[in-house]
Amino acid sequence: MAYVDSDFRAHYFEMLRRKRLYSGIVLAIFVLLLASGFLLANDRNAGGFLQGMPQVLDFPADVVADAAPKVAELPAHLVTYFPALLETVNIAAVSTLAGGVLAIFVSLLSTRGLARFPRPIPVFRRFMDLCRAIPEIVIALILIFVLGGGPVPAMIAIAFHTIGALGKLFSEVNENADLKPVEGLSSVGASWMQRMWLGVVPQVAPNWLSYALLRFEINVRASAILGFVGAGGIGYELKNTMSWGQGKFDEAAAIFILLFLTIVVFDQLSSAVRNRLTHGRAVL
Amino acid sequence: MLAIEGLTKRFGTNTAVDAASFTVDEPRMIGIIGASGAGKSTMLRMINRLTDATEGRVAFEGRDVLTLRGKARRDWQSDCAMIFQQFNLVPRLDVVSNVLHGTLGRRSTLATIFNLFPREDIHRAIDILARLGIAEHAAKRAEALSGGQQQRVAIARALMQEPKMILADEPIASLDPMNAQTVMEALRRIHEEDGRMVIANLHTLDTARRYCDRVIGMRKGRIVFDGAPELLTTGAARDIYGAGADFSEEATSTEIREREPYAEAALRDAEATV
Amino acid sequence: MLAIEGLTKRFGTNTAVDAASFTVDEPRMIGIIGASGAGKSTMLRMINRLTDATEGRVAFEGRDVLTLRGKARRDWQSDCAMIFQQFNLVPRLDVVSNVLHGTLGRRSTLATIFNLFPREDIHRAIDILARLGIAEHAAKRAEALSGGQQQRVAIARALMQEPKMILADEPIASLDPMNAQTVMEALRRIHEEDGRMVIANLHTLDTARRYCDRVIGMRKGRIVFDGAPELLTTGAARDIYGAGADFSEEATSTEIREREPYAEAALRDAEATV
Amino acid sequence: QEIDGFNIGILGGENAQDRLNSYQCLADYTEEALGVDVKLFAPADYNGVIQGLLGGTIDMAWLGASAYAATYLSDPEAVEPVLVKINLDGSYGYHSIGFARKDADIASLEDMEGKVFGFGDPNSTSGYLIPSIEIPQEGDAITMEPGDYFQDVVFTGGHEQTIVAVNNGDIDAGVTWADGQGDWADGYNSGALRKAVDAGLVDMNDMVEIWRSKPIPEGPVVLRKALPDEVKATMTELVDGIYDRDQDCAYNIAAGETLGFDPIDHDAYLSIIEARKSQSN
Amino acid sequence: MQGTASHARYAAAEALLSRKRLMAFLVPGVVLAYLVYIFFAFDIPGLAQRADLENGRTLIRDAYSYKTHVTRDNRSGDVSVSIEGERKGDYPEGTAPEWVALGEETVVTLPRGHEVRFLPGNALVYDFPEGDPRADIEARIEDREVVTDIGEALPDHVSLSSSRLNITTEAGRVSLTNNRTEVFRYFTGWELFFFTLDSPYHGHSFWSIAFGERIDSERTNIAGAVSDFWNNAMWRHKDVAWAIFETILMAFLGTAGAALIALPLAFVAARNFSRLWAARFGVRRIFDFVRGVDGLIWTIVLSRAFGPGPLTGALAILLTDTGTFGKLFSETLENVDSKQIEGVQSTGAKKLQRYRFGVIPQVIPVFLSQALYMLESNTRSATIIGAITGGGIGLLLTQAIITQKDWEEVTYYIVLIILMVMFMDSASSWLRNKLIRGE
Ligand SMILES: Nc1ncnc2c1ncn2[C@@H]1O[C@H](COP(=O)(O)OP(=O)(O)OP(=O)(O)O)[C@@H](O)[C@H]1O
Ligand SMILES: Nc1ncnc2c1ncn2[C@@H]1O[C@H](COP(=O)(O)OP(=O)(O)OP(=O)(O)O)[C@@H](O)[C@H]1O
Ligand SMILES: [Mg+2]
Ligand SMILES: [Mg+2]
Repeated sequence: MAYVDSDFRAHYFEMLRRKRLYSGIVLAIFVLLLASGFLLANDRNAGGFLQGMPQVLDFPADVVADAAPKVAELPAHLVTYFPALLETVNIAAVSTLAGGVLAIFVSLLSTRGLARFPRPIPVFRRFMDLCRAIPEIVIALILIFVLGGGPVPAMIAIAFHTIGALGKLFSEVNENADLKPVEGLSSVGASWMQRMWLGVVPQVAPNWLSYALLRFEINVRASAILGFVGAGGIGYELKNTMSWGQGKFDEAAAIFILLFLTIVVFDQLSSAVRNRLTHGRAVL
Repeated sequence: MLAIEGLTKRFGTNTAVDAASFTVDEPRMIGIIGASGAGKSTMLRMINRLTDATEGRVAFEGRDVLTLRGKARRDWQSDCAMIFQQFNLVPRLDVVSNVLHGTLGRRSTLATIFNLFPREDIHRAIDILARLGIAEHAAKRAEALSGGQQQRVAIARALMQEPKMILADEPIASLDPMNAQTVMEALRRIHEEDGRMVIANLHTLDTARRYCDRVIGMRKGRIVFDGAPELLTTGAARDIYGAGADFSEEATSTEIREREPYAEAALRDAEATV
Repeated sequence: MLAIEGLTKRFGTNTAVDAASFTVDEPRMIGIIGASGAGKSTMLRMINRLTDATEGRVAFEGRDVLTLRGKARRDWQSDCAMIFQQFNLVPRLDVVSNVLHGTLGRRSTLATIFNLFPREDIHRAIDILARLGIAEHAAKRAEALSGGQQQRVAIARALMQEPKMILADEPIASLDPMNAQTVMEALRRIHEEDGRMVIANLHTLDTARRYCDRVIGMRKGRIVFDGAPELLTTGAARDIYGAGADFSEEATSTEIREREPYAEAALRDAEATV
Repeated sequence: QEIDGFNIGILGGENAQDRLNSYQCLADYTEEALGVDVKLFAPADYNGVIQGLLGGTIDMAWLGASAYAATYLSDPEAVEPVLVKINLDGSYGYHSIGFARKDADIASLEDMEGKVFGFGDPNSTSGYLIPSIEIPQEGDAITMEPGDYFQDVVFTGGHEQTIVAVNNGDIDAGVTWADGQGDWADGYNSGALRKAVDAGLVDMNDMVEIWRSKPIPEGPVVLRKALPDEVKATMTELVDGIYDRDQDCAYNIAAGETLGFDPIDHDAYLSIIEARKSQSN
Repeated sequence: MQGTASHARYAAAEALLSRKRLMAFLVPGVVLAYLVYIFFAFDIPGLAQRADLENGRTLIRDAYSYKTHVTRDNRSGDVSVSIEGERKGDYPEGTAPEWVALGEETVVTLPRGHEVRFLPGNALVYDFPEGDPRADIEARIEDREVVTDIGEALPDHVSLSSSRLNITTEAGRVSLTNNRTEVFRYFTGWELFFFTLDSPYHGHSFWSIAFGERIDSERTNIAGAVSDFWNNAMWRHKDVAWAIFETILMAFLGTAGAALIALPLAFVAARNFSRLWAARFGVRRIFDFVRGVDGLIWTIVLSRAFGPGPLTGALAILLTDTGTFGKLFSETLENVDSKQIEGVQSTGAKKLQRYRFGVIPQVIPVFLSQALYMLESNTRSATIIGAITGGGIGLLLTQAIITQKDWEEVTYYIVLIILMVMFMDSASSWLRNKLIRGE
């Protein structure tokens, strides 16, 4: 037993050396990329990082200075802009709903073992990749051109992106679904819809719901942003008041407060529900 | 009533079931035994049409099972219930719903999706559960039940289909002996009381001997034994399991008696070292 | 060398260990047995100072263990190695690194943070692994090993500490019988060859009998038995496990011999029904 | 006092890249004159340039009058106007033009009752500030409150978007800028309409003019006040003389025919600043 | 078995199923009601009427075709030909493609037998082919007014006022004003994508450039072609490449910076690592705040301090992501496996060593994978942020869309953006596999 094959030692030291080397190289590359990237960006920017740092708070200070004396009008502004906020939330909700439902189908059709037709699985997967890769703003801008401004282009754009984003997450969930119940249902002569609805959905629905809530939260933000390019909602109002600048910062502040509260509320709400879904009793 | 002829399944170059043939003339309780990989599961899955056969014929009361398509195939599946080793229930759904799934083949997709099961089906489901002694768990989720109870739910689902035949793929392999007994007895009782044919894959000789009227032995995809349980001598078992002369029946038993010599050896070792 | 006096741990109103006292005069291999929740783990964790005791005293070679703070406490932990049921290794790190963690208490923080372990430590780690028969896995990740191998890595980590005492909390509970034997034998050998004290929580009587010089039985936090394994009669075991007259030793055994009567009963029943 | 770089901000109107290309000649001259690195920035809207000027990261820009007023109101010490573009007839004003589609049967603001009216960018003088003040003065009933006289009042985001939106019928009428000289059919001599016509975006036969503002002073070229005096002088001189030096470059910078630039000061914009104040809360 | 017991069971089972049935109808019912509300709130019925399919058609046509302008300056009488009417697409003075015959009388041949002739005296003739029911059109400028031979009733393809004539047919478009006579002819493809007209390589095949004789005596073919392609003034490949790079740069700097900042803060925010309730609460609220304010708004806020440019965009991403990472990381930390830490602790390890060996090895792969996932998603955010202020490909894209004329460029940018995001997606999952699976 005292005899130790020196190969094991040599082998281990060799591995140790290689690992240190690799992690050293990876670290060096990362630091190099970060540093050179920063310097480059700093150089291409109008203002440098160091000169800018002391002024970071200037803009918020301006906003506060303008809004503070008019704080009495704040509640009125909140009321004025509430419908716009509602529109933003509606855009997010509809697009999450529509995108989510389509994502369910696409994800089922692109999961091995569940797909109705096994052959076109790669087609559906590429389709999801494509949906994910196109930024919402691109679709929204084009649709605004064709359909005119308003909430519908934003809704379609976000829904389209949602199909891709949720479709991918859903199919990951589906892949982990237990196929035994599905087989059990096959053996009684159930159709594809029945197998999916009764065999798969009960297993995966809590996870789907949890991801959909997360997406909803992201979509609220996305729909606010699309307002910046003319897709309606609170983002549009925010952009107009923000760019007016001095004189309308009180309205900007009101809108900002609305938007921020909404995002925080939905964030907290969705993480509370998700926690319940994953840890506690499920709803289905 | 069931005639199987030259049933064959090939996965690539591997022949899982190799020209299996047998006929059953009246409802019987049949046990299929064989080593792991012998092709038992594949055979049952082909009969139920969960897996497509490569070659051969399965005829049941004049129906040419293997050529059925679409609705006809689903009708056949609803006549030919299947019970699985892992129960294959929907774990998050309640027990009654799982049992009601037995009627899916007969009901419209839309109605079932909205949970519209006829009242009499629900009553019948409860009756079946009561018959199997688990009616009090009707409202629980399937996953909340013990293995033996879950398997009985699976049997209830099978009965709900009002099948002409029940296929059971190692129904007691994941159960402890106590539950295994309950489940095998339930199957036997169904066979006797309802007169339904039961074909069960079993992995232990003693279970097959105890509960079946007829035993089919498979080895490497072929049927190598077919006869009454009494004919299943140690020699026959050796053929089925492909074991040498050192084969002892206990090797296939669920009782893990073989660990004893080992433990004793360990004790001796330990004493030697101390 | 080890003296425990009135050691008590209360979690809220629940007393996990209740005034436990015993002394050990020379390096021994001691088994602690008891039903689940008896307080075995809590006791070992208090000795290692992973958990703080509520009351009592632990003295080891004159050190008042429970009052140690900071560096002294860490030194004690490094003298008193611990082995866990779930191995508690770092699964993503390689085996040698895991073993080297045994030296953390002695080496400077800075060096170890950058993974700089002395070369001779590495050699010693590999020697220990070789002694436990797993040197060939030295470069693998811990998670890539089987349970028994992982537990031996944990033992290697313990040995790396050069401890005066090894505490093992159900070291074989998550292992299959084959691996369990290897691990218990390794512990026994370490005890014998190196003369280190070993205290092991065990959940089966036979293992305790086979490997230990002395057995301590706990029940509801109290020590209810303390003596040589030979004194551990069925009556004593009944006291420890709080079982009634129907207690049979097999209930705690890993060998599933008790299933036999049961299977026979089933057979009788089955014959009756058929 | 030394500077280590000079940043020029350019406002919207074209493809970002086209804008950068149009100003490249000015950047080259500046580099030559100042001997430092010159960078061009083309943010997406007025606000980007205004923030740059206020924060001191942009040194020079050609602002609209309203954008200058916004900058001034935020920080009077940030920038000073130095030059203004001169039209072909020597004036330095232009107009906000209200227009609609001919086939929509809208000939004047009276016909706009209950219709949708569109502004451009809130920081634009002709696209928002002036019309939002002058249009309500055209009739007692007219206000800019959405849903009051007009069915809705929207911001399209910019001059180009307004023209396209009117042409598409998304909105019934909008305002944009033009010098008001030359032919309507050409979209006048210079301005957003002319650019749209040149680009083939609209056919002026389809459009009618429904309103025209009083002359609006052309926006100033501004320099950051904190710049060293000699830099300010050099740059003023450079831009002032650009028409004599390089007519093509002057055309590029001025977005159309011009006679070059003339000096101007803060007082020219007092009325605009007042107008802007009146529109603020 | 038929007794009260079984009746009670029937009732219970029926109640259970009718509850489920209710849910099965209630949930879709609520969703449907909501959708009906949205249908009217978003004025979907009015959408059909607002939608301008002509715009859609223009967009699609422009996406794969380009037009060439043949322009006569009516004051000087000079005729010029240029692609997309842009200066960089001009044919050199006096030259023209083969379908334009320059001369005293300029003849422009359009497809399908249509023809336009510029006559002296600021006049033009549009000739329809034989058999076309439409009458030929003659027009000219007299006293600064458009005069034509078209009668009172204007055909569909003509728009006319005293100052402007427009003819639009399937073959092309003609306009006549005081100042200009213009013909537009449409072609399929992205013209000048590789080389502009002033490049000697224009019109040469790939083969003849790569292997043929030297085209420009000054440079080798490959070097010359690459440089002319790279500096193509029409498509500006160089600037586009820089814009893409700038976008990725913003995403990379933002993500990496945020991960580095969030790492230590996450320990403060994690329940099992931070004793100080107040610190934990404070850090968490900061995370919520920077995350809740979107990157876009940060861009506006930061542009005061840093001005326009990629750094501002990167910092905006950094701020938002610090919040996101902080939340993700601290959740990961709260879920660490305590067995490993305990194992290390039982050897007498110090606190720092416990973190180093008990915590870091299990969380680093998770953090890394989260960061790489965000990198891909931030590439998209960087596009959007760039569109609003920062720069990069997003700015090019939105500006091209807003000016609504260069749809082929829009298409080009969209294709590039999709490729870029897909590339970042696969790059990040490749890295994930490399760094996490194999060491
Ligand atoms: N889907 C499949 N693809 C490829 N080979 C398969 C497949 N299913 C089964 N096989 C192969 O067919 C052979 C028979 O398998 P089968 O599952 O029918 O055996 P079995 O008798 O049921 O064994 P066990 O007792 O392990 O369940 C085996 O060699 C198996 O590997
Ligand atoms: N961290 C804790 N907090 C509260 N109660 C605890 C804690 N750890 C243990 N207990 C309680 O203390 C009692 C003794 O637990 P302990 O884990 O020591 O038992 P054990 O003999 O090791 O049992 P097992 O065989 O299940 O490991 C149990 O009642 C347990 O619930
Ligand atoms: Mg099988
Ligand atoms: Mg324990």
